Amino acid sequence: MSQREENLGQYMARRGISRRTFLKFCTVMGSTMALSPAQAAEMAETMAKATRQSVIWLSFQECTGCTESITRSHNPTLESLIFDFISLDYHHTLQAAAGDAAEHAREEAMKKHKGKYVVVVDGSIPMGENAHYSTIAGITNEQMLRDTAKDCFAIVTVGTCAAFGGIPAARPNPTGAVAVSDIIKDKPIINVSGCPPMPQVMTGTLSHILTFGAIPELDHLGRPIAFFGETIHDRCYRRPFYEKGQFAKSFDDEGARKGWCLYEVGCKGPTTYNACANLKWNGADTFPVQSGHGCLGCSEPNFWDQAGGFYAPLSVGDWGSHEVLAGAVVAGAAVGAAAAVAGRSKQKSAHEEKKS
Amino acid sequence: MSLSDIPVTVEPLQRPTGMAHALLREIADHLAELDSTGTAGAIDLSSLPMNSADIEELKALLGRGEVEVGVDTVGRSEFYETTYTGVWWASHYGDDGSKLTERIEITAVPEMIKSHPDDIRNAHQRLRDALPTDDQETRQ
Amino acid sequence: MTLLEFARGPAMEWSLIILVAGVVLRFAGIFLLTRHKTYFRTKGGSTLAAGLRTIGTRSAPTPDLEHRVRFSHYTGYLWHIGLFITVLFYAPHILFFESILGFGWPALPTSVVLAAAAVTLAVLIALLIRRMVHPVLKTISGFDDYASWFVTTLPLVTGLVAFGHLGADFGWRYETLLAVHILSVELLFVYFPFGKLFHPFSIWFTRYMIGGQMEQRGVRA
Amino acid sequence: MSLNREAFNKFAEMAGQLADMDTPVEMPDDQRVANAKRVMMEKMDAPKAAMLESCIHCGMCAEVCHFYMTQEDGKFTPILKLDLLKRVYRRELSPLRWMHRLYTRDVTIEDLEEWQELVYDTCTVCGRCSLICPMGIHIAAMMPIMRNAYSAAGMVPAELHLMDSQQDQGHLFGVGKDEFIGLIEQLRSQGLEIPVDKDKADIMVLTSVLDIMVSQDSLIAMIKIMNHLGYDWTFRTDGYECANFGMLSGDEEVHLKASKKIIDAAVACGAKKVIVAECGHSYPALRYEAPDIWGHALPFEVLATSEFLGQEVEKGTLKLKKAEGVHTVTFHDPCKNNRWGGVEKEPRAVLTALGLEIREPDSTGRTNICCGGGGGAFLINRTADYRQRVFELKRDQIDATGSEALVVTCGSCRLNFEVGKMKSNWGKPVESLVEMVGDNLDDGAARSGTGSP
Amino acid sequence: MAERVVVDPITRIEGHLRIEAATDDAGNISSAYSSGTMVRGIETILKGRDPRDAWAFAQRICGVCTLVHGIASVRSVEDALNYKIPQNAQLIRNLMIGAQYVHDHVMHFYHLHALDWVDVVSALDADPKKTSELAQSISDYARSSPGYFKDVQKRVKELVESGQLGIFANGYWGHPAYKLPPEANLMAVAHYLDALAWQRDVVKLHAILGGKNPHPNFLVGGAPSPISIDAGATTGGAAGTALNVVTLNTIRSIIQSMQQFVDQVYVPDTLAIAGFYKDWFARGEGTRNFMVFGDLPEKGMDDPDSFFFKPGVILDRDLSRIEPVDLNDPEQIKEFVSHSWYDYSTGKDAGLHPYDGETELNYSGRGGPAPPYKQLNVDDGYSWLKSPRWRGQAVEVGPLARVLMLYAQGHEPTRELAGMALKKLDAPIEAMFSTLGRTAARTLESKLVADQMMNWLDIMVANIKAGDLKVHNEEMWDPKTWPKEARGVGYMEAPRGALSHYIVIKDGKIDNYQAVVPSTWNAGPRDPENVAGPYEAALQDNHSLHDAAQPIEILRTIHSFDPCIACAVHVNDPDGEEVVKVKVR
Repeated sequence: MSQREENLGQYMARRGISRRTFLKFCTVMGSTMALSPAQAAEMAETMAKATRQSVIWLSFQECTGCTESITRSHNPTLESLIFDFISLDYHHTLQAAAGDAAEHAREEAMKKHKGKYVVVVDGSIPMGENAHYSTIAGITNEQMLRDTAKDCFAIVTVGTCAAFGGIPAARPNPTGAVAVSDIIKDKPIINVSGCPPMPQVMTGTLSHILTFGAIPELDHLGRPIAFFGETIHDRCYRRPFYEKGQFAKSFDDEGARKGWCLYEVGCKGPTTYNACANLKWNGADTFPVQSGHGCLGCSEPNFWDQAGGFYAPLSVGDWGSHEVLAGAVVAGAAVGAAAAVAGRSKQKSAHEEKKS
Repeated sequence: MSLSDIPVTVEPLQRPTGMAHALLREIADHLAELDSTGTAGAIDLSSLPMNSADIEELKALLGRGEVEVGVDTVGRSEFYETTYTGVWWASHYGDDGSKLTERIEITAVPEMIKSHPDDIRNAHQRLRDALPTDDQETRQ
Repeated sequence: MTLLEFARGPAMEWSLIILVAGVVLRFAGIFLLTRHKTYFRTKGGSTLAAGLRTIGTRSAPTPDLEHRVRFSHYTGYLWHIGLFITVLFYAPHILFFESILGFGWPALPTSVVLAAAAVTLAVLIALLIRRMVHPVLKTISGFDDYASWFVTTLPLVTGLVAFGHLGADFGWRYETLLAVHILSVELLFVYFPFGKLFHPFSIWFTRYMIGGQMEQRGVRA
Repeated sequence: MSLNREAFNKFAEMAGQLADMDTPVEMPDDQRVANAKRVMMEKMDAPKAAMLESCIHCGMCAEVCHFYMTQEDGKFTPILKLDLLKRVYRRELSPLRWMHRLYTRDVTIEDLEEWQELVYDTCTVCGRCSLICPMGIHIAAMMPIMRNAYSAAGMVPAELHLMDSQQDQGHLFGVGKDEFIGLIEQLRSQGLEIPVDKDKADIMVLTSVLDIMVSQDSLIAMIKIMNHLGYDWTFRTDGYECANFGMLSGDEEVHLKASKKIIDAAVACGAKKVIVAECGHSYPALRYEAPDIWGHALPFEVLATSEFLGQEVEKGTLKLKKAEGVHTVTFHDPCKNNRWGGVEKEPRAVLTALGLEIREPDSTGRTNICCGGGGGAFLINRTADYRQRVFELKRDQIDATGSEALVVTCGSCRLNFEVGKMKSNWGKPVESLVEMVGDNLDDGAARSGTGSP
Repeated sequence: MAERVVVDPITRIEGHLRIEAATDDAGNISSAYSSGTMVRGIETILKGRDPRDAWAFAQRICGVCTLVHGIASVRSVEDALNYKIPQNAQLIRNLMIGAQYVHDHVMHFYHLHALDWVDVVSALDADPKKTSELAQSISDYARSSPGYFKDVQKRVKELVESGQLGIFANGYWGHPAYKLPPEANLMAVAHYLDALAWQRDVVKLHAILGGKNPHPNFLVGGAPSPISIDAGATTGGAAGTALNVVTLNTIRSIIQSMQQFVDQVYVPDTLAIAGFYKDWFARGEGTRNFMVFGDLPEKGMDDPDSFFFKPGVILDRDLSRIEPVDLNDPEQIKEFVSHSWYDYSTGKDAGLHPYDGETELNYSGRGGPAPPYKQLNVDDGYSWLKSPRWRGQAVEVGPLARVLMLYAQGHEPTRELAGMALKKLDAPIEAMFSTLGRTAARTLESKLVADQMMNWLDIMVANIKAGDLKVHNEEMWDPKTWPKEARGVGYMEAPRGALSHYIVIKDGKIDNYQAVVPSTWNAGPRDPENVAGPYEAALQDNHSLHDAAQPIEILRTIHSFDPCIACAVHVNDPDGEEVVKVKVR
């Protein structure tokens, strides 16, 4: 099969797809990823020389929401991605093969693209003595991740579970779930967090690897800065109301209907780094805050365990209870009274000393 | 029962924010550079905080010139030259017809309209292949 | 546990405990001390009325003396009012109080609060400089004065920094800035009962008492 | 009537030698410190504690203190003068004492030495600082505790300590009961009718060492006034001296002892009213402080001279002629009478009755600036320069009113002004209120005295 | 016992499922074992949290049915607190559920199930022109020109020739069980791609009403999508929310697009493909029992008469009798762990009602083999799923149960539609009790629901017109208004079947939470009586494997249930203690 070695440019050319297609793809990607317009052409040239990127998608302790999300990608579409740009060689939810055949597909891809394939992971992983809480084909997720990651080029974690532990790792983490980065230390890991991540952010990140053959610039949590560089609040269309002090006080008051800021009903936009407010969801020109519910903060680590829950305003502390404060009052009064009583007796003895 | 029965007023247009006029300056700067050094420039409108009224205003300010080009590849892309020669309006649409991005390109010919040398080489090869096999002649 | 979680969780709880317990402790410790009896014939009217009146009248210097303390008087009010606006009328703060008190109140536009905070900060800085150079203030000021200034100003600075997302260039993220802001407020809470910052609690009583004491001698305090 | 210049000069000379005549109290340093601290602790109570806890170090008290106003030295800040008290309170009684002990220095003998100047020399306990404090700290009310402590530590400035000892022995500046009787006899010889040591009298009148020595005219005026009013009054030789150096030095024992003489005398003659001579501190010393030290209410009413005169004028019992040769006056409120005693409108009623136009200075009445010599400071020689500066401040204020004369109703105010006048060649007459009244009694008017006040 | 066939992973499902099947010498499946191999413990995680937050956690049980657990969760809180929600909120939920049905069923059919019946490689041999004729003969769907099919074919060809088949790699292509002619295969592949594009538009409805999809937002007490009718609300500016006059119109057109796709593509394709696999109407019957909890109220959950799906149980195929269901009755609903990796304090064979349920993870102690393993220990525990039973009976839930219930209840449109379909396939109603019957029921149900949606939208628009904008009831939002203790059950008909969430609230916090989900009913292991659940029973019904190495037969039947395993695996821990016991070897 001589054609196996052909690069993406040749593959596309053979399909009658012109280099214009690359250019367009790169132009549009450039816009999504906030690259400078001049980089598009350069991207297109690089990309033409690449082979279709082999991608192995591993699903562990997950809910399949991340996969569902990527099927909603408008730009590029999933079908364009899997037909034109990547080779999705293993993906439970989408692949035709099952059982042993599926596992063979993974092994073949690993062998053939040794050192070049990208591993996408969704779901957290129960580690060590808890590993038996999730198995596939009789082997533990931890083992499968280690085996598959060994010869990869990079790992892209999609979803907050794979990136940071997510819901399985939420208190009290009954299955001892951990993030990919807790297990794999020797490979570049790109965290595409979100519950689920935005489709464009997943496809955009994959496209970046595809077009530049390199890891995009990452923030301190390993997330691509192009998508996670700003908070929801920074780009929220309701931000002007925040500035004006106009807040919805409940979910269905006048303020809510007028689109006022949802800070007071618990929006976590100010501390959540994600692209929802500028890319918008599902091609519907909206995102959670716009639809009326506060941001849950789903692209941040530990968002499941954040203080006060989803409806406590961000500025409200998780400060215990009134009972605790009442206890503090009692304790304070007791100590203060004791101090005063001791002080009085001191004064009294001073007085008597004087008399004597 | 239809939606038009709902007793509300819909104001379809937003007010322009003045962004369009600001952009004209930037376009003029790019044009000057194109004129003097031949360097092409581009402005990505989707990444700017422009509302629909701003876009309409900018379109009106630039006008529509002589050339119009459509490109069909993974959805349609449309280019037209504005009344200012060298200033092109480019709109890219996706497979599903949704607008992906909108740009202003300041160049003699937008890159996407030009044929890529690889494509030309490929076309040449394909045409050669398609020609009736007159061995002696084509082999040179 | 992230810094923000720490700030909003245990740090908040403990600082509130220290604040509340500290204030009550100091209050009880002071007011349960002895009281000396007065035997002289009193002269003025009701000491209760005079005490209550003094709480109000001491809010401004007595007119004859006002010109001597005008600067302190106005700057004092300026930054206190600025701080109150910032603390009490910024929507996120109101929510914090609501979580403790169980009720809230309307907020002011962020721009107003921002302006108030900026003015407050400017005045506080001016007052710090004055404290360091003024013959009286530099003489009588000690650790508590500078510490109190610091713990009061710090939340203002950290709040403004967090608000403006300043520090992004150094890789400081908003939640870190927010956490630092909350921690700085908690520092204020913790320090509050122990230094001169306690005065908002005692001022009402001391004013009341001087009013009564002077009234007993027929003098308007 | 006016000041006896000769006597005044003699008095000034005597005052200058007081320090040399004093026998300092011998005591080990740690005993001094212990005594001082003991007194500070003993005197502390909840209101004072609350006040000491409340200072925000705003510095406003300094701005209204005449010593700071005239010298702009931060150490004269009133609240700072209480610092030792505050430290003792913090270390010993504050609810946070365990914390304060970590960083609050204990009071040392050096501290006591350093603060002596602040407690005696540069504080006349005038109470103006207490008026401005935005926190409501009654700074001046705590100053006496400092003096009590110094007294217990045997660290009262020599001049005051000497006077304290003299008061204890029953004479001041060598003026005792005998000298008083001598003066009475002399005045009687001049034809004055003077009731002395009556067994029964409605009103007992006090005099002061200053009147006896320097301003006999004041004493004469008072006698004339009392006679003019026709009340049943008397001097008592077992209780005539109103000046109380025990209060000024901080020696409560002496304070009470001196006050007890008066109390006993008044009780003996059944006086309903005791009139304190024109001597500022004597008024609160007897009226307010003595009962608190004694622990009993006084069985009589105590009135300052100006207060008594004003009341009589207002009652219409005291008829006065229009004063001659002077039309406009400025009245200087003694802090001890006004800020510490609530006497404000009475002297002004008297001046009005004298047909005088009162020209008030910038800050007057309740907020009047002290003469600079109150609280015993007048006698402390090393403060002369401080006092002079305050005098100049006062002088400029009074000059600004454009009045023809200054009227005072306190001996030490009067002497302080006189000293200042001398030093700076100020020409404005300084008049005594009681003397002005004595000079302008309307003898034409029917005696309305009914024999009882 | 000749052979143990193991299929792990079962792909094209949600979650992690393993099937082990014992075959006899003839290759017939004699006994089958279904095992969920992944556990997360979401119910344990939910304990102690704010009940108002629960939906977000519960929703993450599954990203495919993405909204069903959110809705069941908010309903459980509302049921516990007797918290009434506005009608508009009810209708918004119905619209979201409806869109979920159609979206989920279509995606299941094309993207998860179709490849069991459609040979992608065979599509390369199709004649595009003939394909076009075929397509036009069954539907008037617009995209059916020869050129269109040629394009699709070309695309697939390029993919195959590139040597990188991606998701199509290692499929059982060419397996004799594939019976469609190349043209039908090509048509199906084309529609595979069409459906992928179409579904993106459908989820816009969720995005408008819930902010995003997957995992749209919900709200206890109503819906988090205030209706903006202000001038300016529709201009995309700041003065409004996502739900306004313009987007109501968008929703209308989305519903139309759904109806159109179902009518023109989904239904005809199902019938066309089924026509080639009629033998699959004769195998894969499950337990003969079917259960529906009911859902899609026009008015409220307290008015079951206004439900589109009404509750009931059908026993032993008897459509003439409908047993009533009571979710709160401990006699009716019990969960067993005799073949699960859990311990009960009452012994492993006793059943417990969800309110009294307990869960103690005990993998090793209950027969879990140490990974890596080849085979499960089916005599003891072999799954993270429990085995729920209704009055001791294993029952099947899901589209088939619902369609049968509608049919049995005499729902006219259902009878008409089913009659049409069965007539076209020349099959009796009994044919529905089968693998393909299950798949067909899903298709029919999609049409019934899609047609119903416009009705709900019209009611909502009428409400808005009458000035009723209410979407959330504020009254009980504050936990201070709640009773000290409350418990309730939130139920719904998820696309995959009857779903119930049980919640116990104490002092404003979750004291106990558990979900009994459709796939537990269907995919659960054997009960103490060794009675198989629907998956296992269906596989044991007339299945023979042509090639044990390519067990496509197993996939067909398992996929007909549309497995959703993450949902089914759960931990509940009502005793308020951490009882997760981990024993290794």
